[in-house]
Amino acid sequence: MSILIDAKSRVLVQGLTGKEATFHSQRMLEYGTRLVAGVTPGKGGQLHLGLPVFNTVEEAVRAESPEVSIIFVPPLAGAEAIMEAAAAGIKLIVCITEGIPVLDMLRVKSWLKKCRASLIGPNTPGLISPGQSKVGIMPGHIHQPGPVGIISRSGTLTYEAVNQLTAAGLGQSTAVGIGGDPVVGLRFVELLEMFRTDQQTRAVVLIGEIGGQAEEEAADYLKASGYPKPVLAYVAGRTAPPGKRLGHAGAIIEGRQGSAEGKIERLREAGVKIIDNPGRIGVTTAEILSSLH
Amino acid sequence: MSILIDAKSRVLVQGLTGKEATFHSQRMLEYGTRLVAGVTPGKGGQLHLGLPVFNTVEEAVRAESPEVSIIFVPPLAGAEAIMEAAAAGIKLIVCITEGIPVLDMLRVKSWLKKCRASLIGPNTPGLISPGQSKVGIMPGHIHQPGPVGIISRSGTLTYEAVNQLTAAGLGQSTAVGIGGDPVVGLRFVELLEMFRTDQQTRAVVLIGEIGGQAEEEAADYLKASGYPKPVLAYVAGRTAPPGKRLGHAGAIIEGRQGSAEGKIERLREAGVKIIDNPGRIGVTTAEILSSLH
Amino acid sequence: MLIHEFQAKDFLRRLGWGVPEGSLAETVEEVKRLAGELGCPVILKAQVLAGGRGKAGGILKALRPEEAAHLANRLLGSKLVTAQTGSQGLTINKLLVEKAVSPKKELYCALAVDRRNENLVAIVSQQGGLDIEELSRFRPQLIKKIYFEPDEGLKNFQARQLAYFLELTESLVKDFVARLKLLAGFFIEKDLKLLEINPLALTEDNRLVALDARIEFDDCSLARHPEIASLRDESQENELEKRARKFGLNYIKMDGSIGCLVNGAGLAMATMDIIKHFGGQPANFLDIGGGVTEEAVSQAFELLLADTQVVSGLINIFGGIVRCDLVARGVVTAASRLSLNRPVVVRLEGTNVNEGRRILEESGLPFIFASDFEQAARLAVELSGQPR
Amino acid sequence: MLIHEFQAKDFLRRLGWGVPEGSLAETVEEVKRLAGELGCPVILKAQVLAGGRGKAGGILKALRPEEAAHLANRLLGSKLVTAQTGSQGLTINKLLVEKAVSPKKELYCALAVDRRNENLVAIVSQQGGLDIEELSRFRPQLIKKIYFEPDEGLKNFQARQLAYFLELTESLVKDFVARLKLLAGFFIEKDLKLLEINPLALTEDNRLVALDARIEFDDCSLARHPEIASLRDESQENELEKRARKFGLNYIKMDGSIGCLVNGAGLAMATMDIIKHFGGQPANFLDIGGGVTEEAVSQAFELLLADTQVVSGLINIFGGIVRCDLVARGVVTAASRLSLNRPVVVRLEGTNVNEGRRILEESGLPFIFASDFEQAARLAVELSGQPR
Repeated sequence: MSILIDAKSRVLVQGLTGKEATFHSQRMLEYGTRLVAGVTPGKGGQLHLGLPVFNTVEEAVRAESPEVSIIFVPPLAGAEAIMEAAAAGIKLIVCITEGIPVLDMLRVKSWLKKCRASLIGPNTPGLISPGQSKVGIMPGHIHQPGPVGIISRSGTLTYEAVNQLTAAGLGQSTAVGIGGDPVVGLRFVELLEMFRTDQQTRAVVLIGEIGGQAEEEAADYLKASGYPKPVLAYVAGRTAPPGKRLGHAGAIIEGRQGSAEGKIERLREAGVKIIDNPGRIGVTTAEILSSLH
Repeated sequence: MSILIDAKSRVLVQGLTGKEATFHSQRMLEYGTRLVAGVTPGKGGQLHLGLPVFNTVEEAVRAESPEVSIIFVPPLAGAEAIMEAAAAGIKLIVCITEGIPVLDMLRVKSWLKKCRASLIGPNTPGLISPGQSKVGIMPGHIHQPGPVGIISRSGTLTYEAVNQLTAAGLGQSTAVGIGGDPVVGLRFVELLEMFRTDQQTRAVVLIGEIGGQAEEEAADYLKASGYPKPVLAYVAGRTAPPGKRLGHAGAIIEGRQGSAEGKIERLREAGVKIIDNPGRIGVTTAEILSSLH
Repeated sequence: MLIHEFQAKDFLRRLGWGVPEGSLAETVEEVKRLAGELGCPVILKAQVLAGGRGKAGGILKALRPEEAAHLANRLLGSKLVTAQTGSQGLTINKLLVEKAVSPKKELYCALAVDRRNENLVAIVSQQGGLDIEELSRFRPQLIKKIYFEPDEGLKNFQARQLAYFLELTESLVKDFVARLKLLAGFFIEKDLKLLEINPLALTEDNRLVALDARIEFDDCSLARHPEIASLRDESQENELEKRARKFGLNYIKMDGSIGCLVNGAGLAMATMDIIKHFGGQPANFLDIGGGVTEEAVSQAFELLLADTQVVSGLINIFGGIVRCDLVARGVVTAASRLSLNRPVVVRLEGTNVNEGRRILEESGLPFIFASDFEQAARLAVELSGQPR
Repeated sequence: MLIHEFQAKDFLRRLGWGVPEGSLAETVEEVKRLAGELGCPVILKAQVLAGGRGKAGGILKALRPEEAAHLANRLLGSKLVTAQTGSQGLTINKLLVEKAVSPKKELYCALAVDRRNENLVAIVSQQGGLDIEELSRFRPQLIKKIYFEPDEGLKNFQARQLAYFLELTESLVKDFVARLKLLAGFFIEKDLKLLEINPLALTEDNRLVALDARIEFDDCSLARHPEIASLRDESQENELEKRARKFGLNYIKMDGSIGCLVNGAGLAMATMDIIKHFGGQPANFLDIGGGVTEEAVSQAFELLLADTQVVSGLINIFGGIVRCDLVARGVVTAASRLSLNRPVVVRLEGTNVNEGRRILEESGLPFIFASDFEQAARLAVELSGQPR
């Protein structure tokens, strides 16, 4: 098993004929992902990478019944692309696009609620169930199937973590980048819940970051749910510069949350194994898993 | 029993200090309705009709915990008044106001969904559970407690129906005016479902009108639900002038529905007793109820 | 509130839509001059506030300026009776003179409030023109609807879905999307109930041109759009109906002999239904509404009696917000002014009924009192000379 | 993108909000003249793009025009170091000279994106000023928040709830509601992330005056608001950071000795974390991003070496979108231009790793290769002379 995508998942590419989308769609096809169609307004009727291209997601859904869509469009068209996919009945939408304005994302979140669709991203490398399906832009070859679920707010740092795991002899069930933007679709909590019941997954690695509250929410969820599998976490940014502050309002809205120390403390309290040295994500996970026997 | 309101219902009046609201609030108090507070922005802190007045519904809810709100405000303030009540946690909102723009009502309906609040109206005389509570502007004295539930799209025609029932010796469990506007809150179907499980109600009288699809929906519901109680209906407007047409779009949107004949036919097929002569609503209901024994 | 075609086309033009070259004329001379300037053939279009103008002879083609003048002479000042005007018809005061456009294809495009889905809807069809309603019944696959919310507006991708459904060329797709979004923004900003472009011509040179347009505003919203309210053309209203509107009364003239005065639209319809039920014919629909004044009641009763077809009257009031005594006072005032010469049946019930009845009785005028709704209707029908 | 206080106040003024009487000055003479014209006492406010100006001495009161001139002389052209500027501080090029206002009460009012609730939020407090953050922790009952959606906007009733919470007099309630709605409309139309008025003074004569204002726009939305993008004040950016931005690089100067060049913000942070873990000090945060060009990589590497504090370098690339060979070429170009005189540890992984390594090796430049992330960090720390 795996979560969200598997070898049977039928995948649509929005913005297929663009340069970046073309490059990564080729890599996905090479990996074995079941791409079934593309959408580029004005290019309906063409074939691209051997895939039929449609003018609208609605037409693509009618013709090819994709269940998942991966989006490569310019930032200011990102929100509409997500809405179009959701309105057409796609239930899992993966948005690679970086730089979508935050108010657009607030509108997207309301829209997704109405359509009951799930979003991964935006500003995410996507997700991969190794050996089955890759819906994203991560280098496929560093992954291998196995027992570790990964949920990460980062891009390349996820590759680093995966690489370490694979080097330590540990494959992955599914690795999900939830995206680095302030407002994203699925967060740690929803994905932890999916990994909870996934039989292939024996441990979960969280890659967090300073800012926001996703890690704190995850800690609360893990504590409350009596999570049955070991969870490890590395939170990046303990030494990061303070960054520009969001006025006083930031503090009023977010309180004292958001710092790396705060997140680490909350996760530790929730029973999460904290990894201090990001060079030891793989070996630490291997130790934990071998100690289970 | 009764539906929606009973002797214990705590009722707020929005726009309490206005002339019409004052008049009808006095009548409600005389009837025994448990009015607990009023809202008029700028008059917070005053007493009116012996009731505390607040600047916002939020404050009124915090202080007096009303469960129901009845709205008397000008038409262009109507939509906001409904939203304010729903946002403050009021679960049943009765909007007397007539002439709220239809786009405002579309916005209200989305808002109510988010807040999980129910609306009666707008442009309704309100509702009454005789002998218990009157949340509306209908003449209270013509009602008496009894076994007949009434759901009506009209105002004075409802009084006529109630008057006939009372004259025929039949009281009412609850009489609800759903409002005559194109977009209203609760419709026939939701209220029929409430009357279905109400033990006091032994028969339901529907007062319909030409236009819209509320009667057709009711017919479909009754047919599908195997409704356990006798339902009678009078549909007004068989002889009404055709009225100004809403372009071709009306026909495209609504198809051939909306005529009195169509509604009557659909209701008859669903097993509803059709009353042709609006002067005989009371006696026909009495006949049906006595034939049940 | 419906506005004229030329007003609707003005809005469309400002929103970037193509409309036929043309201008408004109020005299035969202007029509002739315009026909010459535009170049024939031209279309003369009667500007009356009702649909069905084409079938009623209100839209005519002229091949030469002289023919245009001739036709204009026939149309201007005459009454056009269409399926939607009622038998009295509406006076043609203005003609829209347009250069004829010969479309390659006639499409349909509309925005409307869909009360059933409680949403806004954008509708297009690959086949516009007069048969659009038949089409919606028998070939619904040629029609596409997209729902959207007023706060969210029509999205680009939704407009694109409609554009591709119309099988427009790629360059027109972009145009259509941009313009339809402007149209939707206008619809929402100005509280429209309907905006219909039918037919929307696709010309030989691949342009979209709105050949006819219908825009209807929400009467309830006019208070917040004074610039829209000022577009009302009172010359297109029936004199009696106009007078009624001024006093907040809802009056519609019909062809029977029993004049009705009722409070509440539902009860007014029920009153007409019961009159027919007993074999009578209502002369009008008249709802005096909830917030009525004594003066308005008085005006309402005068309106009722101003109709010379009325043989008997029926006043049916169930007092609620409206008090029976107020109605009685208004009726007595009007009846005294007019010297009441036809029998009027009165049925009063509800708020202040006794006081109302006393006022009528003490007036000394020949009112006939009924004890209930059914009896009142029976009496009125009998007195109208059309008993069952 | 943060804008200056005077720019924020311009927006507020246009939206109907009261702001202190005042004007912008760039010279001592102007300050003196303005102080005379406005009437002392005046407040001189350093226009630098960072918070914490008051505590850092960037906001000063002058009782006479001569004092204003004296203070202006001290401030203009100097660097202001606040808690938010970093140790280099920001140059004061402009002063806002305002007539002093003595408030009866200091309130707080803000609009912001609340990423946690995925909504917009309007916040008011009866007690504004510097202690607002403490207040939110210890006396949250003095703060009220109302959430609203961008498409729905702030409703009248919501604005009223905030106004009554502030205990404004009835005449001010109406004003505040109208203005807050304009503010919310502006926030949504222009894609703001934050709009903060603190303090919002309630004056003795019962007016609301925005004494300070902070407006931050969403960088991602600037492409659709060119009029906003043009407000950027490049003089307020660190030279290195400005150069980085021009090439799409995300660079932040820090105080350590190990220069880092990494792809991806998360990996860049992890690289800094691991350097600290082994006892080193990073000299910067530098994320070259995903869509980087060879020229940008080259610029990035020059940037890194331009920092004289840098003792050793660490290039950590996990190729994905970014190809290792492209990075290698960019680095070699820059290193050749600059005559590389400090040790640089290189760790490459992912897309085109072999080609990248070959390019670096064949360059003949003294790169030190590491086989993994941890080893790379250890080496860089050792070479920086700060081993654990």
